Amino acid sequence: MSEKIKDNVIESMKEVWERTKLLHDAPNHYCPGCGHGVVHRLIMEAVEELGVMDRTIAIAPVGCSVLAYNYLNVDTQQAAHGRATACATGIKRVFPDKIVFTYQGDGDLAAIGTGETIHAVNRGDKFLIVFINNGIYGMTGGQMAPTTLEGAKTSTSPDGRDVDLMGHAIRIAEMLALLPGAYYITRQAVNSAKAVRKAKKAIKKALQYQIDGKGGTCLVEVVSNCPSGWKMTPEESNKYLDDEVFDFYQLGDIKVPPKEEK
Amino acid sequence: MNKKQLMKGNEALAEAAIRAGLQGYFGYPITPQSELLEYMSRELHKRGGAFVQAESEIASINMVYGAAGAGARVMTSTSSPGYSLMQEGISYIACAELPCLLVNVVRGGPGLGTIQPSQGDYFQAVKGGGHGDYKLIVLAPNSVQEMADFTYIGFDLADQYRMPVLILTDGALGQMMESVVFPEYDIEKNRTNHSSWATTGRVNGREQHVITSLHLQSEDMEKQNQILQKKYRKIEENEVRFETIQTEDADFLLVAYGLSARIAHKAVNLAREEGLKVGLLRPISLYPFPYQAIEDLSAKVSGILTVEMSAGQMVEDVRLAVNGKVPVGFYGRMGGMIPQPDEILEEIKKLYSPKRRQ
Amino acid sequence: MNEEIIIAGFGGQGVLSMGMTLAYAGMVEDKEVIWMPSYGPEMRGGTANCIVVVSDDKVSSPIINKFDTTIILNQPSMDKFESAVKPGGNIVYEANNVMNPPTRDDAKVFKIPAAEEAKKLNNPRTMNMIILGAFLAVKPIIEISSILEALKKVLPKRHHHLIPLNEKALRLGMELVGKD
Amino acid sequence: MAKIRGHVIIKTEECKGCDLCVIECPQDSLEMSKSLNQKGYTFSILSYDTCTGCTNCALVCPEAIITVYREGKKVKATRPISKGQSV
Repeated sequence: MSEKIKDNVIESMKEVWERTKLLHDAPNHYCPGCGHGVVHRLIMEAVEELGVMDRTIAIAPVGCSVLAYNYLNVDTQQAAHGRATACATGIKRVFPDKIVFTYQGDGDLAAIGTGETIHAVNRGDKFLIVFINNGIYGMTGGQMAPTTLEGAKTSTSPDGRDVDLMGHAIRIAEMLALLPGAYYITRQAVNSAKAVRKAKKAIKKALQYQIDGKGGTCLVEVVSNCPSGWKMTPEESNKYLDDEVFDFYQLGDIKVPPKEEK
Repeated sequence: MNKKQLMKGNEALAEAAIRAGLQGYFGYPITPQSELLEYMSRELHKRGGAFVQAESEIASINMVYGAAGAGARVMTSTSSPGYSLMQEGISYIACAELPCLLVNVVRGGPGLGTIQPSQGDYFQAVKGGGHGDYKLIVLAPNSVQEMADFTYIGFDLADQYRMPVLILTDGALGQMMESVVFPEYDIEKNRTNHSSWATTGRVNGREQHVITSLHLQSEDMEKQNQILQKKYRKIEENEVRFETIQTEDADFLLVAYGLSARIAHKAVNLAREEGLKVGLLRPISLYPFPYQAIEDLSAKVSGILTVEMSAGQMVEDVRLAVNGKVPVGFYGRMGGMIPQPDEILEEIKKLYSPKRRQ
Repeated sequence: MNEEIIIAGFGGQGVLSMGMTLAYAGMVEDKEVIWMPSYGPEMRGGTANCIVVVSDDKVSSPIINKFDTTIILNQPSMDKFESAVKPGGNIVYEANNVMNPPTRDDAKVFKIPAAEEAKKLNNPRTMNMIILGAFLAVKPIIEISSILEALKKVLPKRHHHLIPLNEKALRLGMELVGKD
Repeated sequence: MAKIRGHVIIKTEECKGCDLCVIECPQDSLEMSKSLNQKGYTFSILSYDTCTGCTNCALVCPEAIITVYREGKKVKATRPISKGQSV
């Protein structure tokens, strides 16, 4: 199909999907097929659609998404490893009208930052935690994470995760759902168009709760892939999610807000 | 309104911070600074600020990072082991150039140590403390009044230079009561508007603001370091603070800061009663350190004695200032023990020589 | 005038609040004051002490190891602080709680049966005020009226009705000096 | 087969060749190139005129480099269509 034909075709059509303006016009540095790019996009779409760019503050973690502010075109603070939720608490407590979300991987949120995560949620601090769970330390080269599945091979569990030696995979979302401060906790994925649509809805819903000042912390976990770390093609990694990972990390809402008063 | 009150040092500091327009306090209990946290928990909400008792000192300092990054006037306070825990966060704050006030009510260490007063955190306070090349402005009060006064000054300096300011005090000053008068302070006039760089949301669609300490390109990281170093040179030029007591005719000099300076002052009085012409120089800003003032005085005295509640930390800076011109002795107690005036007098007598250099 | 005092006893005897009352009263009279508590685990049921300095001039060191007056409310404190009184200074101690009287012959010693007298007032907690009264008889550095003013600061509002009782205790303490 | 006609434009120079859009396309309209872009990746291209503009490719694209067009009435956009956007 030549360029000429394209132009003719488009003239008679409407644009139904384009890149949100709240993503910087720059290519990201993530590996081919990595879910980070999709989740970045979904959050920015939600912020744009909700019209809260002028009061949104993102908190970037340490990990692959440490440079998230190069892609997310909103005010951003880059937090110390594991401390994104503490940072968010600081902002949200002094400036309750700001819309604050943290963007954290499993190493950041579920290992070094477990304490900060639990206590932020336990205080019910009213911000959104976007938790990217791909069961591995991507940035440092594919080491075992707390969320790594039993038997999974990583560079620090070369023979597969032995739970007797290395502990068990941790279901952070279920754990946090036990806390009264948790308002909305859901587990989503982005490995198919259908999943992406659902994930987008969840993120938007969580941000809407925050805009409405609803009580508590929201957490959207996105069970994602790491083709490089898992040593798979993007296609294989997405299939692996369907075949293996979602058995352990079951998708869906884990805690939903109590029925809203009429 | 500004009447004399009898207050604990910790409480005076807390009250001063609130009067200086504090918007957020984040802290964790540790003796001997807990009164500060407790005072904030009672007062700050009532007076328009946010108070959070964090789950750790690590969380506290990162809450400070977040709120300071969003442009708020914020602080935390702790004591030695807690201050060690905060070092990573302070390094981030220094690099990201965020204004905030830190308070370390020092206790005896190392390790869990003791809850009694100490000055064993001097190195950590003035040489950086965490990783990388950075400094904090460090102010050392020696009375309850100064605990309050330096809080106002600390916030203003933090805003002016966009950096953390540390009030380095100790358990005794935190716990003891003295009279204090809170000065008039115009919050609106003194609090800086940080909207040109703070993360507030992209108001009116303005350009994105980013708070980060990450510069992956070495060239960029060096550039950021140069910015910091330039700032530190400016501070060294403009913000040196010290006090001299009876140095005009002194032929022997004591150098001490904080609580030790109060004790050394008494030792000066005792020495003078015995006819020994002893003076005292008290560094008030520990960074920037009054190198020049000490160097100038060292040209006139026959010897110097540094007194600290440590194994000898500030004495290294005194020696740098003196640069071998006169002998610099040291007397210190450690681990929560406090030097007594008569002990200091004994040390003075060992080193004293009436020959005044001219 | 420059009076350096240590008050020592065990937790619950009102050691810290006695010192604080004295310090407040000094401030009422526009004197320079310092109140320095011992703090930490010993506060919670063990021995407690505080240093109070009341002076016409600015006080240099709050850290002091020789005192003009030591006020002693139990035996361990006597063992520890008897030697801390300056030659010519005063030792004021509570008779019931101290088994072994001080042996210093270069200091003036005042034995006050405050605990016994407090019982007579039907309020054992007034013991510290009886002792304070005794001290003020020995060293009249502060007016009673200033002490009463200070009590308004030191006592929580719900206990302000006890101020007359405290005054009674103070005056009783003053009368006890020199009676033993 | 397709009742609604659609079209996509892919910024091929920013494509990393992850192949996910090709897999996700229900109409098999996309395929990977044989040649490489300047970054050294194969890139996805619209090769068959079967596109319905369903946006699946754009939704799974981690690079957000696919713009989707559609004709017909049943337009259900994931976000408001921007005005004055030149192609």
